[in-house]
Amino acid sequence: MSAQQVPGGPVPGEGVGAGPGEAAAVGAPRRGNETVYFALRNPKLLAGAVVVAVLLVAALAVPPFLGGSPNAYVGPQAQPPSAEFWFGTTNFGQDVFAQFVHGLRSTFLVGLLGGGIAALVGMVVGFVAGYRGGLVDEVLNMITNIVLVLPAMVVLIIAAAYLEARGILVQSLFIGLTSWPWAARAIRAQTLSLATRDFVDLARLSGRRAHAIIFREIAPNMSSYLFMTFILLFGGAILIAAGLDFIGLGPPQGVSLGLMMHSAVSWSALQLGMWWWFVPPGLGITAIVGSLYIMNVGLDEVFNPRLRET
Amino acid sequence: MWRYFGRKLFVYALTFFVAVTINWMIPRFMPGDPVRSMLARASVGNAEALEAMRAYYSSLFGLDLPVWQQYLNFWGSLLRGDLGTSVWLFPTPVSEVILGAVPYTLGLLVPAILLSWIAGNKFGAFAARGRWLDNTVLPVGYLLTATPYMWLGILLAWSLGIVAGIFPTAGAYGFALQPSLSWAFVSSLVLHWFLPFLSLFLVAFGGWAIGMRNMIIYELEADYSSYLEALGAPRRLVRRYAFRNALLPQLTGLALQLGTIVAGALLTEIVFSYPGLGNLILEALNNRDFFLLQGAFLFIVLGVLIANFVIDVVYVLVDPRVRVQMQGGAA
Amino acid sequence: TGGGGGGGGAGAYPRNETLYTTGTQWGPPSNWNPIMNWTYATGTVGYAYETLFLYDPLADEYIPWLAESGEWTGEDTYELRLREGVQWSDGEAFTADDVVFTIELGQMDSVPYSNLWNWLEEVEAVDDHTVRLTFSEPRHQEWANWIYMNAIVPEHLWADRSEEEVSSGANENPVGTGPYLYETHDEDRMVWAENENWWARDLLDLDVKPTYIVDIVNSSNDTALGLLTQNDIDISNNFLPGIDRTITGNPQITSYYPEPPYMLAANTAWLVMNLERAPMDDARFRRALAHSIDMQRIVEGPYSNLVEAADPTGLLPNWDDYIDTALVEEHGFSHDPDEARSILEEAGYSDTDGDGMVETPDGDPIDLTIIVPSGWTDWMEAIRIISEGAKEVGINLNADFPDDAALQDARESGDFDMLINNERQISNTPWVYYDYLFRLPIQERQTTVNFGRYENEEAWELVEELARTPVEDREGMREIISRLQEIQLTEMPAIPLWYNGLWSQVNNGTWTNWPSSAEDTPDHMPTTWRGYNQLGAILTLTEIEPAA
Amino acid sequence: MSGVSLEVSDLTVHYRTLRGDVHALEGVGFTMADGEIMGLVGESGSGKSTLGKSLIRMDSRMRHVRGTVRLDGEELPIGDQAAMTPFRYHRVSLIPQYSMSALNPTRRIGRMIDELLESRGVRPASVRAELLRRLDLVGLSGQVLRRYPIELSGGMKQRVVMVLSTLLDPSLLIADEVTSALDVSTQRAVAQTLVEFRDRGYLAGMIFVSHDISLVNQIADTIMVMYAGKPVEKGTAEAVVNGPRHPYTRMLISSLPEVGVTHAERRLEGIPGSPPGLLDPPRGCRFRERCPLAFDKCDQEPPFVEVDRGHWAACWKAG
Amino acid sequence: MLRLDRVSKVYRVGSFGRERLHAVRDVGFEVRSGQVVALIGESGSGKSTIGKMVLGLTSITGGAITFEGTDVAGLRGHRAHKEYYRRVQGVFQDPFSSFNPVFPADRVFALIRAEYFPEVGEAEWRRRIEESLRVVRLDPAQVLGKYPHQLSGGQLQRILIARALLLDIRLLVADEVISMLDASTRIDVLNLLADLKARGMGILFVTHDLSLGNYVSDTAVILRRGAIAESGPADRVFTNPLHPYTRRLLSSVPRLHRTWAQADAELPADDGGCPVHGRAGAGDGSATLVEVEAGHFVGCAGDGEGGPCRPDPRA
Ligand SMILES: Nc1ncnc2c1ncn2[C@@H]1O[C@H](COP(=O)(O)OP(=O)(O)OP(=O)(O)O)[C@@H](O)[C@H]1O
Ligand SMILES: Nc1ncnc2c1ncn2[C@@H]1O[C@H](COP(=O)(O)OP(=O)(O)OP(=O)(O)O)[C@@H](O)[C@H]1O
Ligand SMILES: [Mg+2]
Ligand SMILES: [Mg+2]
Ligand code: NI
Repeated sequence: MSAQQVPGGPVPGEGVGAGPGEAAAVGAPRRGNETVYFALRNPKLLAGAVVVAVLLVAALAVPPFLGGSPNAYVGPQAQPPSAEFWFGTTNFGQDVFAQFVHGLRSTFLVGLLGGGIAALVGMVVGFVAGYRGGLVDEVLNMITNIVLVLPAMVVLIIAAAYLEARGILVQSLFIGLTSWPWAARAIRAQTLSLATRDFVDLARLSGRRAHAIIFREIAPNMSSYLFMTFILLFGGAILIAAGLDFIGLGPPQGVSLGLMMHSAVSWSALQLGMWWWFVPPGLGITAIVGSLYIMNVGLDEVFNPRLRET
Repeated sequence: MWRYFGRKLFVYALTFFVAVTINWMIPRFMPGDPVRSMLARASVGNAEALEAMRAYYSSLFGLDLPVWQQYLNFWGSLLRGDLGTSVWLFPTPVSEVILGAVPYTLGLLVPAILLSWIAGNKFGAFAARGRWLDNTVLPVGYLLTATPYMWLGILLAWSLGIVAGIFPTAGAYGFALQPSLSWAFVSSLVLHWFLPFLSLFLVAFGGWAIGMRNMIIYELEADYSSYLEALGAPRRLVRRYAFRNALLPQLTGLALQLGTIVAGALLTEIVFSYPGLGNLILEALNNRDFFLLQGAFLFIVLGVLIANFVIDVVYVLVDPRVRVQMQGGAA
Repeated sequence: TGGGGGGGGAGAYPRNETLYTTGTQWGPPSNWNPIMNWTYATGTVGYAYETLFLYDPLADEYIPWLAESGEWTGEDTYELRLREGVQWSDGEAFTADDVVFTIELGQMDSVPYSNLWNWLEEVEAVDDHTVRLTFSEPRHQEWANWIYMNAIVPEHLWADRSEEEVSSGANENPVGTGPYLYETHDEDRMVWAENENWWARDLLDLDVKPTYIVDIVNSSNDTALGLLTQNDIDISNNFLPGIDRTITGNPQITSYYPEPPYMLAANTAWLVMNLERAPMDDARFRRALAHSIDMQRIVEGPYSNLVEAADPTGLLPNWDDYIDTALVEEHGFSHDPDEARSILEEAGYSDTDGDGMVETPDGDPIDLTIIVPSGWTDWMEAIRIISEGAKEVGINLNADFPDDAALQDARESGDFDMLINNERQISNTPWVYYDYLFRLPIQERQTTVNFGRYENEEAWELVEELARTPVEDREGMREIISRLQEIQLTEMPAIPLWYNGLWSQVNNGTWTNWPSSAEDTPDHMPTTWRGYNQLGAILTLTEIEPAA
Repeated sequence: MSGVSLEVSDLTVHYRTLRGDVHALEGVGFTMADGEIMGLVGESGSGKSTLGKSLIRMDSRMRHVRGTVRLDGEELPIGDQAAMTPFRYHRVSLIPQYSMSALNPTRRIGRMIDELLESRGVRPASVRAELLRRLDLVGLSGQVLRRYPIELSGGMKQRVVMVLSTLLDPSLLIADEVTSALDVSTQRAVAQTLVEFRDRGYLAGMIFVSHDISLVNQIADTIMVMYAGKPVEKGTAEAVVNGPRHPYTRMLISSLPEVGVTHAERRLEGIPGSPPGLLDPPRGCRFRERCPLAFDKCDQEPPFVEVDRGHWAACWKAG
Repeated sequence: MLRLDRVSKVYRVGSFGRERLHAVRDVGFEVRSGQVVALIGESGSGKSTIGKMVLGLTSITGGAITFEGTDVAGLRGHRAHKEYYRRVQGVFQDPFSSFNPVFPADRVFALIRAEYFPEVGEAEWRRRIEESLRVVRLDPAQVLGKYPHQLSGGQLQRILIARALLLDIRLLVADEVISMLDASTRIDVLNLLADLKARGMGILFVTHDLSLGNYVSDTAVILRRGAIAESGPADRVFTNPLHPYTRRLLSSVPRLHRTWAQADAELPADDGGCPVHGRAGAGDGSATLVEVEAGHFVGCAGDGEGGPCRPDPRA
């Protein structure tokens, strides 16, 4: 699984500091209609968005129609996909499809919360460190580096193992609190470069306060970048959560895609050839996260003319 | 330069300190008593006998001391390389348990990391700016990195292992074999290693390929590339330079990704019942073996820290820019 | 297929001489210390170390093993006659000193059987092969249990060991009297090789068939199932969901019974209620709850018929003999929601606020939680069903899955509503069960028994009486047990749910003639679980045959 | 200084953009004599860099619409990337504006130069001595070859690039804004070095792009002024600075303050208005909008004609 | 009005801030109302740093900056700064980076209004904007509501000045306001500065272009490595440069009607020695300035790092 499984590349602004994305942020002000123009014509962005949207709609709209608990024993045991049970049934006769759509829900939720918290922390730390500089920067940087080198997944395993309440919220919180460092670093680098821009000084000359400068002057310039960061964190959170669920450290109640894989494996679905039990959840995760990543490339191309196909 | 490393070392030391402290703290402030858990499995029907044993083992593990003293003792023994005794695999020292598992984990991780890094970078560089490759391979790469490690493992185990029967899906080598340098043993070792390796490799490969593809595009647009092209340098040379320069950020990426890949290896090991740290951690979890869990955690953190430091050093050695800056040379 | 079928190559164990087992060892083998009976490597007791007797629950008989015989020579004295001609694997002779030494080890607090000395006064070697014990309190049932449960260690090697070495030493070079010798171990396996000089060859004309035993460290169920179907292992003592389908589909794979429940029973899973809390303190409520449980659904659902619903007495099938059927007839229970509802109504539990759930007679709402450790998937499924059943009759009972450690803590301190527990295993006497249900006094922490904190002096008196009853006195035992059953069935301090199976499935590809319910096969326990070799499982190894 | 070395005629280059083609160069024609240093000046966006790029390497968005470029009588296949390659470096070379970042940061300079030379079919050893001599000329020791770019100061890098770019004695060197980031004193040194290179025959002709006409005037033999994608005037530096014919040139020159001139004494005036967009350039004279002399005829395009010996201008009133 | 008194600035640089960089050393001069002071020097000589210190954007390491009696370094808190900016404003070198690219250019006005004139009504505010735009000779209709990228550098630069005018400022710090502009628009902005000066505003005009410095300024301050090399009335400094550094700068300026060689020849003869210590050269380059003629100060030609003075080796 992949704790902050942020692919080496799409982490913008990492490395020597002048990674991809720099231009995206700094060259931000494309004319609005131009952005839309490119967005609508970017196959990567569109394809990714469509997949995510379809899964999101499935997660939000389908469960009410199914009614009842996704864990209820509704059908014959261990049936392959059929007209009645689209994704087949589990060892106990639970409807895999029902579990899948419910699982999608918690997957999105974890992504949103975990990614959101991580983005929030990353932003605050990154902005403050980058804008304030000096000792504040040093200290924040130190903290960032510490959290960065701690293998998040392993920390989470330890934490989750001793945790009494293992709800999806707690899980998201923990994921959020461990996966922000790279985002903070990237945002800090961006902020550093933006903070030297004259318009920041001009805002100070206009009597603006520091927080207003950060959030009303600097942040809007990085909006596309921040959005992309959030997408990556979102995907990363989903993957971490799936990993935790898979080793049985997920929320014990309810369903999630990781938990489905966990159940499938612990009830010998592989040996019994019940592929319909373990393929959909993994596919769901891959589809969501993969589509997010691909959307991210698309966005990068939209915001950053240098990357466009020529 | 030394100051740079000194500072790096300081950060790592601090990280280690924090990690150790967190690690020490968590089990002690959470409910449950490791000794009770351990003895819960003892078929001691008699409560008195059990109570006597509990007292005995608690003092054996030093759990009856004041908290601050436990903390100091923890550091003390840690510095002596003593990670305590495993509760689950009593009375094996934790360090011994871990050392038994580490070769397997490293055997998976090191080749997976290195090969995926090398192959991914080569491939990414190859795909970049090739219209056809870029558009087909790129999404595949992204899907690969988006694949949960364990799921890829499950798919591989099921398809190539169970259905096709080509590869074994459990253990490190055939159960009939004894470690030796024989062909049978080595081939069995490799067969068992292959699928877990492959699933780690594939996921990481996707990430590196994409990372490289993105990096090299920037490098190909860099000023020095344009200059070379304007002077009519062949594309080969330009790409070679770009590749080398793009590789450097990828090296930092490697440091950043280590934790993730390690986590991936843990999950993969669980899927393939590979006798490495991953399975150890899972069992330590299931058996409430705090000491083993802590040990494994520390070991991994230490490993990641060391690897990070090595990458830092390598980075400085291969990138003249950083080196010069650190020597306070001209900017 | 894992090279499992290998052979030929250097360092390989010939497949047809090797028995592959799994299901006992949950981690790398870590010690071979028979004193640490919860953690020693598979086979440490049984393969290497041996006990004075074996007890075969299927036949309900004690089999003299290192001892030739043992009998109560007086009210408080017991004399053991040891077998002559037994040798430790280092060549030393096995003598009465070894037995005396082993029993005296119990004077160390950290030795699990230290409580033996609460009622044992003295142990002495009368001669080289006779040991005499003098008890302060003759607890026959417990002593009968002790003599087959605890392995004898060699005095000549252990005499100098400190308490730490005895209680927590790894004992890396196990020197025992048993049929196997330590060969090697690795992260994921434990290997034993046959002891050519095993005493039972000559003295009992017994012979263990496999030259090597390779015990494979447990991985997932899934892996075990895969290894089993591919004949990479011969016997798996794992709980393998779906094995029923494999057994029906693959004639080479068998279990003890060819049809449900497939497995022998190993222990009873109890629904433990906290009797210190309302409304669980009300026997009528407990009874109603018992009627609400749809055991059939649990058995067919999560267990796919791999287990059997427990008898209302909770006594394992091998104790059938002790079940007072008349009592069961009168006080037993079964899934019957209507009955449950009417019991509740009679007892004054009714739905006064119209939420569909009953309130206590005092009108307090009921909101109960039943817990099992998170990750114990079969139990998790089971309590989901129990909670559904309870809700159906109007009891607001919800399932929750705390972490195992938290659960243990709650269980011991009495901070829970309900939980499932299966502490006590199959053994020579139902006394262990009643000790489990009724033990007094209630401690601040109830570590192993009476988690529900049921207080009934009368019942406890009976249990103590039972403890002192000689094991040969069947009638006396039956009588006491019958009285205990009455208390249990009417008071219901805990509700027996189902019998957990002695999970065991074998592949007959390499070794055949495994124990089974069929006529012409041996009847021993087909398992490698710790503590089961003493229950006759070791004999299984003398009965299996290489496949043709 | 004899003979025509560069002959550009009717060169038209567009940038492809979403909104259509940007007519960055429109019908540009001029000639350069052998050994001539031509200064190219004009407002930002007038097409100076585009012209420079067209002559050596078009980027992927540029489209060669029409027109020819002949270097020493041989036509340059400027629209064809592959066919241009043999000419690059050997015949046409470039000193880019970004000299500071033009060197591969992770290669030692000497090695990079060797690799580049080898890839262009030149044995590094054969030019080694010359390389060292020229480095020496610009005040660098051979040591720099063993350094990484970051170890050199900006000025040193600039000099290395100058030497490297001219190492193969190209017929035409394009220097695009090479000094705009420099201090006046460094700027002077660099400019003078380029002249010296020409004098020593390291390069046969040079187009020196700058927006600072005073600087160009210091070193150029001829000056070409561009406006909105077209040359408006070309002549000897002398003639253009002292006797500008095109009103744009005239206004440009008169808006330059010189040391000594103060606001109090003489208030200078800029050129009102701004240049036309090139997406859809106006017909006729492109300067018409801002030109004080504009009259009816200006809605026809004025030809770029020789108004004096060696002095061309594109204005109906220039005659 | 504005007074700098032995102002210095030390930056901590290097990998870990261990090294110190004296960006400004002991600089002192004065800007009076209705006066333009040109701050001239090479890149890195500390011009912008001085500008930023005056604007309170950078802390002062040593010395004092006082504006109409208030100590700029002593400004504490947001409110005090705000009041200071009511009277002192700045315009920066790069007009494109002075605007937040994601917002319309007139947001700079909105900011001023939000912070300083929240009470002013919409119509009145608009009137004020239009008025100040007209002062900088911009057509309000052409620039209001446009995004920065839709406007030219000259327009943007003038918007910035208009913005400062909204505040009724007494001092304007103009940091290289023209270096990014085309020659044709440059002069317009310069003329505008001259007009403002005529209205009584004090201007600190930072530039590296000597010809431009001379065009509008009354006083010229030549900076070298953070220290003043020469200062005095603009015409004196330009016609009679005494410091070798000033001379070198002047001789390097490309002029339209003189070649470099001619310019070299025209410079008043240089005796090749230190203007303070003479040919022998004994000073250490510290910033003791000598007044050579009324208001015309010149510093030692030492290397500024404590080395003895000698004619600048780079000349
Ligand atoms: N990549 C491009 N895509 C579209 N238009 C472009 C591109 N590059 C330049 N242009 C346009 O082409 C015209 C000429 O640009 P060019 O860069 O040649 O001007 P320049 O004279 O070099 O200006 P400067 O002095 O600012 O460098 C301008 O109108 C510019 O906007
Ligand atoms: N924030 C900073 N941190 C460290 N050093 C700085 C900082 N800002 C400027 N410097 C250094 O201080 C010195 C003076 O810089 P300053 O920007 O004042 O020069 P300048 O005269 O304005 O140059 P330019 O003409 O290039 O704008 C330079 O060496 C510069 O590198
Ligand atoms: Mg240009
Ligand atoms: Mg500056
Ligand atoms: Ni001097």
